[in-house]
Amino acid sequence: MPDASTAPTVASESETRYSAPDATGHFGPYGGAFVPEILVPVLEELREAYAEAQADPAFDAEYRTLLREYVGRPTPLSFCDRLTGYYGGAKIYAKREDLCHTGAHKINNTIGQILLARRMGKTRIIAETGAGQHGVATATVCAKFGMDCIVFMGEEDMERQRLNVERMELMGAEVRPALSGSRTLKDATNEAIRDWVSNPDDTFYIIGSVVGPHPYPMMVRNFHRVIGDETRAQLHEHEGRETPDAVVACVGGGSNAMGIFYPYIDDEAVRLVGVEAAGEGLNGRHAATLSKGTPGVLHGAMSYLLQDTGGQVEIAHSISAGLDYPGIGPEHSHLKDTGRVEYVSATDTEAMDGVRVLSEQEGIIPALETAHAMAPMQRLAREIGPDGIIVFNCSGRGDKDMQTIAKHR
Amino acid sequence: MPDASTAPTVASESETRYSAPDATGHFGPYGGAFVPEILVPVLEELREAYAEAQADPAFDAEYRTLLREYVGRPTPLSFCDRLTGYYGGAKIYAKREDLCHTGAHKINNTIGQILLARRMGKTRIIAETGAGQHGVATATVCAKFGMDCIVFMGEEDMERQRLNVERMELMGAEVRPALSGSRTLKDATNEAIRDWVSNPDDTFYIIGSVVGPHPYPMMVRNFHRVIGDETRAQLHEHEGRETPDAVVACVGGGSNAMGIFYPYIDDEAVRLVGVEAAGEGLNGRHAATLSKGTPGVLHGAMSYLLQDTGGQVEIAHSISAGLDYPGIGPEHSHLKDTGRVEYVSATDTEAMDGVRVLSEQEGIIPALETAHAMAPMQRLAREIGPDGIIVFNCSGRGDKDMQTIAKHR
Amino acid sequence: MSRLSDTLAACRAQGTPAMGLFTTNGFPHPDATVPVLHAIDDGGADFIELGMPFSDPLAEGLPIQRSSARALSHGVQMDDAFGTVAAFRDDSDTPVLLMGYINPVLQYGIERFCTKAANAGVDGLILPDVPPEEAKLLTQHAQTAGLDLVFLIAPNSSDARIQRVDELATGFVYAVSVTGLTGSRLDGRGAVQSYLKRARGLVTQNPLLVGFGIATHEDAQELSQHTDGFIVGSALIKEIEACWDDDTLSDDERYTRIRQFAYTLKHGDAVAAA
Amino acid sequence: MSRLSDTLAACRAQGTPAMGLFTTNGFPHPDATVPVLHAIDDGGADFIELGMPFSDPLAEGLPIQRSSARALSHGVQMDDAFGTVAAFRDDSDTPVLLMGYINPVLQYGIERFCTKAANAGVDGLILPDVPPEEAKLLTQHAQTAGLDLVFLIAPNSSDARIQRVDELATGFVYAVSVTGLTGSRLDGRGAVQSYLKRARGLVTQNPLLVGFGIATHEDAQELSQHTDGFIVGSALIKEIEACWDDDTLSDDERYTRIRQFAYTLKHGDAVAAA
Ligand SMILES: Cc1ncc(COP(=O)(O)O)c(C=O)c1O
Ligand SMILES: Cc1ncc(COP(=O)(O)O)c(C=O)c1O
Repeated sequence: MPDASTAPTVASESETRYSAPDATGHFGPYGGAFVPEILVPVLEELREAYAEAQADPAFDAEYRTLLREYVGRPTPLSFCDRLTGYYGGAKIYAKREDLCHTGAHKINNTIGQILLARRMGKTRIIAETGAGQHGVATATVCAKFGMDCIVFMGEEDMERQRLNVERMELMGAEVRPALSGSRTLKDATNEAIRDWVSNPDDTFYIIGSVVGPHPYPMMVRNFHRVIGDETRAQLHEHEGRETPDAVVACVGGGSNAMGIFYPYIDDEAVRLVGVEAAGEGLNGRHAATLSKGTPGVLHGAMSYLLQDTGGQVEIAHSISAGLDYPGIGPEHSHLKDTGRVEYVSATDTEAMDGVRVLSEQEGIIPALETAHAMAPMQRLAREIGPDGIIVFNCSGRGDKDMQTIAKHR
Repeated sequence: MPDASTAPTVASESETRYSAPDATGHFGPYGGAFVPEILVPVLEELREAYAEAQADPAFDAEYRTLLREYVGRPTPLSFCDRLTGYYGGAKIYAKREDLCHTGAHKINNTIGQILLARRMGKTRIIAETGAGQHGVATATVCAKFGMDCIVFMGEEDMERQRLNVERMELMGAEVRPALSGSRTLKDATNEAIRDWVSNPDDTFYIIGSVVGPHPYPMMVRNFHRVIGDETRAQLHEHEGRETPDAVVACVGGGSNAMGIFYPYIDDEAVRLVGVEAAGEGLNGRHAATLSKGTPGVLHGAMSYLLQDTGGQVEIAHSISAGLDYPGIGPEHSHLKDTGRVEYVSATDTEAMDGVRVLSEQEGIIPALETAHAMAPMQRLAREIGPDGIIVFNCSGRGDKDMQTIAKHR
Repeated sequence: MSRLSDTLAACRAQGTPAMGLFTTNGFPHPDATVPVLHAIDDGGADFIELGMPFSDPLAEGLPIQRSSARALSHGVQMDDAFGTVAAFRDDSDTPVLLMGYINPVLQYGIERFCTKAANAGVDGLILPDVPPEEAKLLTQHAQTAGLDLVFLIAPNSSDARIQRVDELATGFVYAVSVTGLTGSRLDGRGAVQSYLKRARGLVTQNPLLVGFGIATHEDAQELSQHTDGFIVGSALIKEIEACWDDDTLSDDERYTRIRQFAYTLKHGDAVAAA
Repeated sequence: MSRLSDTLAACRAQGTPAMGLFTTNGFPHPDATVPVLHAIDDGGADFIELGMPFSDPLAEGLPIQRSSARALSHGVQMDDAFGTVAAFRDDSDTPVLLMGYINPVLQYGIERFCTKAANAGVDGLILPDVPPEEAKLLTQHAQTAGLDLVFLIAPNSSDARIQRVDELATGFVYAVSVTGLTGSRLDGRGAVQSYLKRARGLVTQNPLLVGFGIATHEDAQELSQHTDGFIVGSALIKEIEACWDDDTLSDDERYTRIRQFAYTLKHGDAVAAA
């Protein structure tokens, strides 16, 4: 069992560029591929196909064309003048992933993966979804590419997120209820993996965050790094410098955070801040995996995990369905242990405050997930001061959450 | 009373560029400013301020910066390969206004008008809204600019579109129920005008379509022409030509249609096709103002109008709240009479078909308004043939309509 | 000189402000409109504005909106307005203006409308959503039919504009007292007076009457200091509503109350029992 | 040579396929597990796989998922598995392997887990979510404790991979019969046979056993043609479920039926009455 105290320390800044994961998909002690034997050759095939695709300029070109002409990239980097005034410190910019087609960053990844699926000759796509955002992003690219699509979704979540179920079905996807366990995202993921184990030949599993067995955490991160790459270029246009003083993002599985952090990871002067969901508080029901979890294996990778002392996975809680997951991407576990990223948490109440502030000050109604990223903003803005710059990843829009927001307002 | 048979014919193509409206805001016999005396000087002030702003490069620069950095322009021009195959004729492109911040083209205009309001020293913004899209777009820019915002909305619509009410309130706007008449958009507009008459000094009325008294139809069109201007440039990139064979847009008040038509209006080889809402059918309850209405005056302008023989305004019906309006922008009346634009209509059922087709073929769930634009697509695609190109204005996304769509699916 | 002009000139000659009273055709009920006109005529109206109901009366406050909706609910049509005026004309020479929005007039046909109105005994027109800039639709036909065409000015009208309106208007110039709707509360009196005084100096071709928000004899007296008279609408509409909504009153009692209301507006005290 | 290896060697020597039977610790109830183990032991199991329940058993079909959930609902812990094996060991030398997911093992501490398991009388481990690539966590500790470490192969495993698994595995190599979950229906027999025949040729260091989807004696016989034995899990779990869900049965009747079930799996006919 990995032990935080023996984890490798961050590479000496003078020399080494960050290069995780290693060839076997480990980020320090985390990651790997803890999967049934049936999936071992399937993952091997995927790793090879992905490596080939990465080396093929035509793949990159098609991916980028779709991002530009279909998804709507580059998304803007919006200067938030009123928010800056409100917090009274550093200049605050929002990276506007909420403007992506389907309303969140998730589609950067589903575009990448479906191109890979097509390249590998797969015709049947499966995915897991919690709130439905990744399910919608997957159903979307399946419609666009004319592929069969089955989305696993906890029965409980299907009821809570009825409209996203309708959206997926409207685009021709089958939404299959996960009836096992807690009937939420964790169980939907189990069902997706079970389906994959049963249909390894024709099926491509589009995972929705930087989780799962190698190569997913690396691959999903790479498909999202466009967020951070664009941010660098856009910040340079605005401010004449590519690096802000801090980058803030919410962390569920951790894909939007890795997408914006990764291109800054070697810039050690840039503070990277991840915000987990503290739900009703760290001593109540929550989803703060890094703050309160311990290393373990779920869904194919070693990472921090919310679990009981017997190693049974615990049920997470967050007002935000997209953060309501007891696991986290292994790279985040690594970055926590190395100290490269600061992880903090935000309660449901703080997230609702974040929704209100961003709505009232900037006319941007964020997703509940995104709203968590506002929690440390005042402290950071003041610590960094008016000469500094903070960028936060506005990972999605709040339309999907209006019912929840209205109930808690 | 204007009479279609005596309307001016289209200018001879060799000579004259389209130049409507004239200095008094008339598009042929339509338009003008049929308003209470109190509003005459207010509109005069607005016309002058707008003319000055138009001549001021700083105004244009700020407007364009906001469109780029806040709204997310340019919106993509997406080639719809599967839709093209589905209809089996001309190549079809979608101009992706659905990717604008707040989910529809409406915000192009509210950005322009709020800049004008600020320039004029106004501090209190009013707007009317039907489905809530324009209300949301107005509340958004008011939050962004820190202005007071009152949105009038029919009491009936407030119930039907509860989530949009929540969105506006979340951004700090007051949504005031219009209790008079049919308690829908028409009456909300009456209430907004009444408020304006009562508060002409400090209040700026942000009208949501190419309707209302001069200079609104012209001004709103101009704030939306960016849609067509971008389309020209983007189509040139894709196809080496700026002009498609046809441009299709839905028409409620007519702003998204004017935005994409206007930059093509002198290219007489480009067919411009506007699609009105035929509701339950042209012999039932509908909102097909140009097909079934007669010229009249509502909300300050002469234009086609749904009315009874006594000149009382009739209640429109469409499955799409944003097209559910008995009037239409005066420029459309003019373009109908001159024959420059072909106007057709689509029933509620055809709109639902449009939602399905676009969702299944392209992974784009359109707004119900937008979906009307799909109705003539098969006929046009075949008439124009595989060597030709059609662009349709994908004016908004369908998230706001999921409840209605789910009910009718 | 028109009958309306003659009447206003006569008031001026007597040194009393002319009183115009507004009610809506078909309100509170089609059968009641002619008797109501007689009641206000008997109560002392120097001229009458008869409202043509419209579905979307955008310059009106709630009372006149309600009266319009109530009239429309009875299926009132444009021809009924002509019928009302013609019936009234059988027994009275008091000038009557038709007031309303342009759209029903457009649908009726402007020329036909003007002819029929004149034939019915109508003296003039007030169309609050037709400012001078849009009036070319009407002017010729109104003139041909011998109808006065009243235009409005407002507190925010410039001097030049007031002069322009005065040139175009016939019958009188209608000074809207407040920047607001019919039935609005009057603004601070000082501002209203200085505006009316300014208008008085600029309106030279026509009598100048003030309206909007006048609810009492005292309001009327005060606002008539710088004008040739005043117009009351919403206050009368509310009185009619109150009478007809009160089931304990007989129709005779209602008409008496309306006559009394008009008299009191004009004279400040109650009329001697009829 | 371990007890497990000895047992499998003995079966081979007798020319009968070895039968491994799987059930879950704490299922159907913690008190029933040891008697169930004896029943299957008596029924003819050559070795036993005892499942350690886990909240998220992602390679399992519904029956084993249900058994796992049922066990967890009774609050079963890791130490209970050691207790079960120790109690079983009091009366039987039949080899027992613990089967389960890595996470509860990790939480328990791998070294501690191996030591305690060995002390309780456990013979080996099967951890289906730990493929050879991730096994370095375990191998040293298992070896030190004297526990066999079984690895799996599947129809889509390459020849090279099967050889590699064979090199790493101790006890036996577990050939998953189908690309699917435990309890899956068996694929077309031809495909399964040619895969097992291929595996037979590649697995040279260890006995080769087949599992997943075997529900009857006939299945077992057929799939054992090219292997040293077979493993049955879901079918037994379903039988246990059926017995314990039937309120009309006494516990004695239940254990008898389970023993009978095991016997029939192995021999194809019913055991003579006990
Ligand atoms: C808008 C948004 N942000 C963030 C997340 C959390 O996922 P991740 O941590 O992978 O970015 C989600 C998940 O649904 C989401 O929809
Ligand atoms: C997406 C969308 N398209 C079209 C319309 C119709 O308005 P217009 O005809 O002014 O474009 C609306 C109005 O709400 C809308 O929301």
